[in-house]
Amino acid sequence: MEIVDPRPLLALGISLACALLVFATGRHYGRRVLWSMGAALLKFGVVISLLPGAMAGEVYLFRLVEFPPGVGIGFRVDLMGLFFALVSSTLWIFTTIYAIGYMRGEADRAQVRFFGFFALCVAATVGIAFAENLLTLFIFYELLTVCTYPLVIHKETPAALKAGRKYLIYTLGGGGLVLLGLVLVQHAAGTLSFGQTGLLAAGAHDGPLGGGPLGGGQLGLIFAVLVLGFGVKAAVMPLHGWLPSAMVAPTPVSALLHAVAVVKAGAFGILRVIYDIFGLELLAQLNFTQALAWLAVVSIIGGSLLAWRQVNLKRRLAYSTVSQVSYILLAASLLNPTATVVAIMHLANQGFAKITMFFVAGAIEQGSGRTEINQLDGIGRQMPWSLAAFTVAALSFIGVPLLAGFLTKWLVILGALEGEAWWFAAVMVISGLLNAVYWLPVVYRAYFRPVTGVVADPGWLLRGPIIACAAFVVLLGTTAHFHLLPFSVASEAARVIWAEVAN
Amino acid sequence: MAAALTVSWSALAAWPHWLIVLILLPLGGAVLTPALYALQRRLVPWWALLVAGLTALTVLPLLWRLAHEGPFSYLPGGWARPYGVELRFDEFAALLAAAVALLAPPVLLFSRRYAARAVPAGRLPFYYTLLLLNLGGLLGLAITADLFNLFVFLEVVSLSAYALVAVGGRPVAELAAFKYLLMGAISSLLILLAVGILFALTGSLNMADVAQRLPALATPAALTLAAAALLVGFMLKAALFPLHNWLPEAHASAPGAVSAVLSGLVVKAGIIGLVRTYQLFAGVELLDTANLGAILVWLGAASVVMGSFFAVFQHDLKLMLAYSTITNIGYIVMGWALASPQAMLGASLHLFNHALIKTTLFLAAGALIYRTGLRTLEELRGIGRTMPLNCAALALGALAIVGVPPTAGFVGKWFIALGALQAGRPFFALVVVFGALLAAVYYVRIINAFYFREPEQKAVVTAREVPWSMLAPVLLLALLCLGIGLLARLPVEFLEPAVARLLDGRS
Amino acid sequence: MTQPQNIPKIPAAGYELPLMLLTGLIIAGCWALIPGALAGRAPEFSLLQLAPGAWLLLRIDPLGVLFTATITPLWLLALIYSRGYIGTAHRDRYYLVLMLSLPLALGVAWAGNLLTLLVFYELLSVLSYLLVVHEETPTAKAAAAKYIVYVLVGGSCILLGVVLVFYLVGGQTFAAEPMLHAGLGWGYLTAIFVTLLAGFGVKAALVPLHGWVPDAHPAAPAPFSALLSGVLVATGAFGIIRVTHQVFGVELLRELGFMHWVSPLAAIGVLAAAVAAARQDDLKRRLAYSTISQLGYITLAISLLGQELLVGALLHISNHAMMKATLFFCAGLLLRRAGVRRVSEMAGLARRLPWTMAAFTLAALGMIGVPPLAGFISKWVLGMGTLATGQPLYLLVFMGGSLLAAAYLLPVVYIAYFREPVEEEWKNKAITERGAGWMLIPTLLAAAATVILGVAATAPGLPLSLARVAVSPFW
Amino acid sequence: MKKPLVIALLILLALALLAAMAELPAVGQADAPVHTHVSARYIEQGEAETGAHNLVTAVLLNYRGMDTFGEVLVLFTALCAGFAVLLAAARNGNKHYRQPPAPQESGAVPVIAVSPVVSFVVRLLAPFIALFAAYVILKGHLSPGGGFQGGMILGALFIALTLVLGKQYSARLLPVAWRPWLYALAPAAFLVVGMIGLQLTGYFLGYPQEPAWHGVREAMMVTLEIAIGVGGAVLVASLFLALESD
Amino acid sequence: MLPEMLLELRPNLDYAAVVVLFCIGLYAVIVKNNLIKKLLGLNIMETAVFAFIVTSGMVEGGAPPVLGPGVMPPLASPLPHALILTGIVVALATTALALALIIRIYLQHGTIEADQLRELD
Repeated sequence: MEIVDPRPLLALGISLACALLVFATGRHYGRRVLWSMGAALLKFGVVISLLPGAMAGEVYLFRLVEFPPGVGIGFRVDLMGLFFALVSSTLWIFTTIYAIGYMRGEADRAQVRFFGFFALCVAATVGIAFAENLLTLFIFYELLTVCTYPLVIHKETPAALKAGRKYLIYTLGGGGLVLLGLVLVQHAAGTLSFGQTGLLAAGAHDGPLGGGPLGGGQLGLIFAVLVLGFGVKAAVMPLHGWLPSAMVAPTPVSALLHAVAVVKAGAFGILRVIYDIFGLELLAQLNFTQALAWLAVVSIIGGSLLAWRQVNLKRRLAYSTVSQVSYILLAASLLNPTATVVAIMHLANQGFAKITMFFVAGAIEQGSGRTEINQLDGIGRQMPWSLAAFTVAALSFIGVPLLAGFLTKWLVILGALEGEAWWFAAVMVISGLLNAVYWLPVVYRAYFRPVTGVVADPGWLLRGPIIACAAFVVLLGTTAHFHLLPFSVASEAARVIWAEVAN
Repeated sequence: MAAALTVSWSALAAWPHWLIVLILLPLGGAVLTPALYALQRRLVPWWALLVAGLTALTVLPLLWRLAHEGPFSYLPGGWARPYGVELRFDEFAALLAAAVALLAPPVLLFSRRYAARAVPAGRLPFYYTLLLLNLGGLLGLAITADLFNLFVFLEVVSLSAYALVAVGGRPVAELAAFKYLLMGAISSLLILLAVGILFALTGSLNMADVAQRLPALATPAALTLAAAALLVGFMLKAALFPLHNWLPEAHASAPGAVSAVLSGLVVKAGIIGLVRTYQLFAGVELLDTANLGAILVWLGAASVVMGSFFAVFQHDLKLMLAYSTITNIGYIVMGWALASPQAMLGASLHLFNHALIKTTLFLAAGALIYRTGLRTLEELRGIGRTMPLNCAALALGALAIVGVPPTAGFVGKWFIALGALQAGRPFFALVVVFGALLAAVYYVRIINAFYFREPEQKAVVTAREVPWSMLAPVLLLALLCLGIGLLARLPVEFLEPAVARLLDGRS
Repeated sequence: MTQPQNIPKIPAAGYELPLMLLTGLIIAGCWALIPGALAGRAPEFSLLQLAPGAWLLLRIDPLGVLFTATITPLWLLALIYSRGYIGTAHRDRYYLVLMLSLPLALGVAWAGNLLTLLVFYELLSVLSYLLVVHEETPTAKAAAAKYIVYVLVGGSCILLGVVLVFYLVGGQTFAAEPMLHAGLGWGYLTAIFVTLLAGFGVKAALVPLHGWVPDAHPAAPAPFSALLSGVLVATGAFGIIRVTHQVFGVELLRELGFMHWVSPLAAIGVLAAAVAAARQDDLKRRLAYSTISQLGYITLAISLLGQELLVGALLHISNHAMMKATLFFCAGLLLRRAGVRRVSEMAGLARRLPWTMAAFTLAALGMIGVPPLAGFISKWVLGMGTLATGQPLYLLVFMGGSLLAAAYLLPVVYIAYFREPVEEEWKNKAITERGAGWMLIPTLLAAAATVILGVAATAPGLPLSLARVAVSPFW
Repeated sequence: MKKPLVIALLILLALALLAAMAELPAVGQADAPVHTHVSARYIEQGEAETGAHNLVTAVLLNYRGMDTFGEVLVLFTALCAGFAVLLAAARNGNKHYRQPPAPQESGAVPVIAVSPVVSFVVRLLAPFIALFAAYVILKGHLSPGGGFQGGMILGALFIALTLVLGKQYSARLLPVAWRPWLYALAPAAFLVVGMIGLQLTGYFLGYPQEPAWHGVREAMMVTLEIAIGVGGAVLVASLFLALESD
Repeated sequence: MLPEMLLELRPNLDYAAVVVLFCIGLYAVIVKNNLIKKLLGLNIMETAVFAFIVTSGMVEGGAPPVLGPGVMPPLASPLPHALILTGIVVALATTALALALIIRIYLQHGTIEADQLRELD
């Protein structure tokens, strides 16, 4: 049931307005904080207000403008998008609080830029989540790229500028591929709108000026182009180089990159490609997802192995993201209902756990200036709350039951088995162990090595979000059967996707 | 009310002489400018602006009539075709006319303060005269349906353009102008030669008449030569790779407002010429138009890539923009030569949109130079803080020229890429995307330097926004870059029948 | 020889007594379940849904009740013992984890399905890390690291197996009827069996997977070593029972013949670990190998698939827990009171630590299987069971194991009682049991339990009867 | 290195051109399209339709009046372009533009010492030359000749006089206040005549064909001829003066 | 092929002169170093094109298209002449502007040799 409703636009508009207000009046600390927090809460309210209806099967549509005929900007709230929007808007709240605490010492100008572009990034993320068609998705995807850049180079050091350049080269390259894919899809399908079981599934349509029939090779090309394009942001293994470099940015930015927006946007894009552009039926015939699955496997294992080798905490976190986000791709490529659930669900699982860890890393750096793992001796006793949260997140990644990560692992393995691909199940197990191999030593150090040096109290502005996010990790792992909580949303989204196939 | 409005519009548009008024206005205005200067020199900029504004208004009834009746002709002197000179307002003429009408007033408004500083005082009246002549010439060139008349108006455009490059008096500019002149003169000669050959072959100069008579001929070499001479001639005018090397210096060293006109509009004269060439030879079976098309497609693609490639390595802001023009001309030519409906549609759209965007960019760049006197990215670092509005306009223009949806730059590239696929040549879709990426690279450099670097030059730190009469046109155009993109379905629907007609004529 | 410690008075933390009372209540609660279990009742409680169809579910069946009834008293004993043993360093953490691990162990015992078993088992294992590493000496850290690696790998195997089962038959509750059937295909069944057996086998110190045991036991504090050997290792064995009898079922296993591979493995474990134990000088290491050997008994018994054998295995779980706890308590006393770790240093200690060595001797004899002590009962049932299933060859293994147990435990007793002490080394030191009441009482209680479990073995409510009830549904 | 390459390329170009030329209708062939299509009508009806005996003039001013309008615009453009390039750049006060380096040799036009003989001859011939120019201009639509040709003669006369008599004199010949109007004369005349045509015939640059209006037609054409002539003359003269200005 | 072409060209031999002229002009434009000479080359090219167009309007034994007593057809086509008249004006304009630019360049740089100007950049 499709309903025209301006709320998607409103959600986007709140973030945009926040950005504008911050840019305009943000030199004043109070206003900056007020706008950012107000917008974060308001937007969360708007997004969550969409949830009950969406769970009841309503789809909210809002077409903004159509510039070339058939190509336009529009918003459409389906459950998958809503889930992504919910994750990002929830995380925005926490990140905002954290950032207020974290950036306290910075110059006003830097803060204005930070909060302004941060709001823009979040706006772009909502745009991606609620995009009605591939073009809208692409626009906001690129907006995200552009708006993240000032954040990446926030410190304006040579290293930051270099990282920013690398980031841009990678992501713009990826954006180019997506653009190419966009053109190919438009040509092949004659439309870009989501909300049908596979744009390309219907075969050859007539475009505005006539199109042509599709062959397997063309479809393969489209798939490869789009997946690689989105894969850059999702930090799929050969294309992951920007992610560790971008770690020079301040912690809230890393949180944004890894949890709130950027990496997720890539993964979400791939989900859209699989579920909306190709559609499950078409992909089931085509077998492309095998390749994607192996790509994901390479990332999962490779990312972990590389993370193991890092001695810098944030870099280790970065490579861990490479590994973790590919869970989503692996799950999505398995093409069965269970895996679909987890492909969506892991957006939240990875987000909350990873943001916890980044927050902690940031708090440590802020409090003591320590960035290397071997400097963390005894920090668990000096920052008990933070490191407890860190441990929870680490255990979640390892896949300890009752935490969010276990759910992921469980469902991906189940999905792999349903897909008759036991080797992916083995991969998941190995990945869990690898996570243990590189996270537990950190935890161990923090708790069992003698205390060295002093650590300043991070303060509740930092500690609060850390604890809250860790609590979310537990919550995600234990609230699967509660209506309107994340898991039920994810599984309802998956159900809808598969129900369309069944029809 | 609406009905009454419609009726009065159609009555207004039905007046037959709008088409000739369209060119007489700017040309007549130009003719009187030096005299006006002698009488009341302060009025000259306003006079030029008035003329441009009236010209722009004149375009409206023409567009209205075109949209409702399709292409129509005007016969000066009343001589029936092919005995006299025919003026014809079709969609392609309308594109260029609309671009001129839209861009001339902002450029002239911008010029009032800008030229007062950038152009030596004694040359000022001639600056305005030449600008108006240039615009009028462009309009004439767009609407003429006669081969020789096209040549004449092309000369008006070219001569004024050469002089405008040098009008600022910079030594570099004078050299560049001479180089431009030499290349332009050769291209004009080639075009004249082709006109001569076509005349010798058909005994006619009216384009439609010639096009009708050409297929009956059995002279492949002569036809090929005529087509080749026209193509090379217009390619030179349009600065298509590898005939581009006069352009960057000329466009970069000219005063800002002139660069805007040259890059935005004057190179489009070459494109219109290519369109006309295509229309002439579309029906000729002896001539393998597919082969010519293939060459042009590759040249267009090469332009796209090479233009961007060179631009990436530039430090001078205006040189970057100039190389970017080569790239965009490449898009347009490529789109045309792909000869599929969508590609042609895209090329036509881009013709107009590029004019708009590049004008925005050059005006904004001109404003920066006006305030700081600095030209390179390194020197201009941090200018985004002291001239935020102007730089915002530049950034918006940059986004548009990269082709970020939903700006104006996107639509054209979108259809060109789709058209490449439609023509079964996906490689060129790739070129479109790759070109956009390269463009993103160097425009990002600009934005990066302006916004994210600390200012180093004193002129940058002490700069402030330009006066409103310069800022307003820049901002207006920047907003249009966005607005035209959002409203792109209007031109698309407007142009689709024209493209279809053109392709029908071929088959 | 480590320096005998000067028996410091450990200040009370204040919360020991409430904890003991709490544990006592828990024990009472567990015991209160026995009558219901004897009547064959198995109530179920759903806790939480983790994933669609994957519930956390408790099912208090006789098997679980038997397990909890046996192990919960050990916690009380360990708590009391800890009051005397654990110093102030990291004490809060120690108690916190110890008390947290009790409900987790209950969860393992009462787990109503494989997922729940996995969840509690994993949490218990991970949590135990903090107890193994408690002393934070380099050896403790190394041992703990080894432990966590084994546990995580094992846990991952279990996870795989659990998901496989879930995938094939859904989130079934443990019941008399086995979950799997032959129709699922040999490949899947093999995969499930291998993963689950390997996973639980790690904990149960199944021989090729036993590597962490000899390191973790000596490194852990004595009261926790007792729990480790008595309970945690037993959870592995418990898991294996759940897998073999409730996931696969005897019939299916016989059909598949997997056990032909497991039994020899377990048998080798029994003998080889016993031999290895005899070669250890470190007492706790020796006891650790003993644990491997004894768990071998249990695994072997399970793998032979006989009703009596399973009863014997269950019986041996509880008996072994009690005896091994006694032994480790004694080892702890020796360490704290005499500063002695090594068997060779124990010469003549019985004169100074008479109660300790008496308890040790009792437990050692029980271990060897001397009637009428607890060990005898379980070994008797095992032996009878072996004969009943018609595999007398393995009877020899059991007997060999006992003999070897004598070989590695009796020398300890002998040295302590009869070898002359090296006077110069310790005669002037205050090696005494005075003031060690907190440690001594649980030791003696455990030793007494060894006797009671032997003498009154057939009393209703004690392990034998419970085990028979628990096992009966499987046949 | 460069020259042989260029020559080789040019030979190739020449061959291509020759190949094309060979296909053109033979030179002078009376039934070529050039003669049978449009020209035929000019020749057959040109005089009747335009009133010009010189058919070239008929084509220039009537049939293809727009081209000639363009032509005068080109002239005007060239004039403005010349001014825009030549007028003193040094006089602008903008610090951002580099001052041109001081010319190494003084003056663009060397001062020529004019001999009295030349001076006398030029002065003597000047009226006659001017008369001849007027003749060429006015006679153009009847016989060979025309505005532009006459204008060039007039312009040449002006240059000669300036050289001989000096700049002061040129200002009297071509008063400064008039100059901008003279620049505009030719195109403006086209505009006016075109508009009159519009009024009379309904077409821009249309000429009334009714016999009663023949006089008007004649007047219009003569006006244009004069305007073109003056325009050409002014172009040559003004550029010459501008060259000298710097 | 070449002789055949020449044979075909025979009636159009006039045009061959045009081609030669055109190439000479182009040669000068490309090769000559002096800007004035380049300009002269351009003028030669222009002349070639004008000659070509005028030639095409010629008719065998025809009179100039100026009517009058005794003028009998065939007449040469008047159209090319008209075109060329305009063309000449254009050429004049271009040349004038080019000369003006050359003067400026000379004033600014002190040279009009292309290679020296390149070095100045």
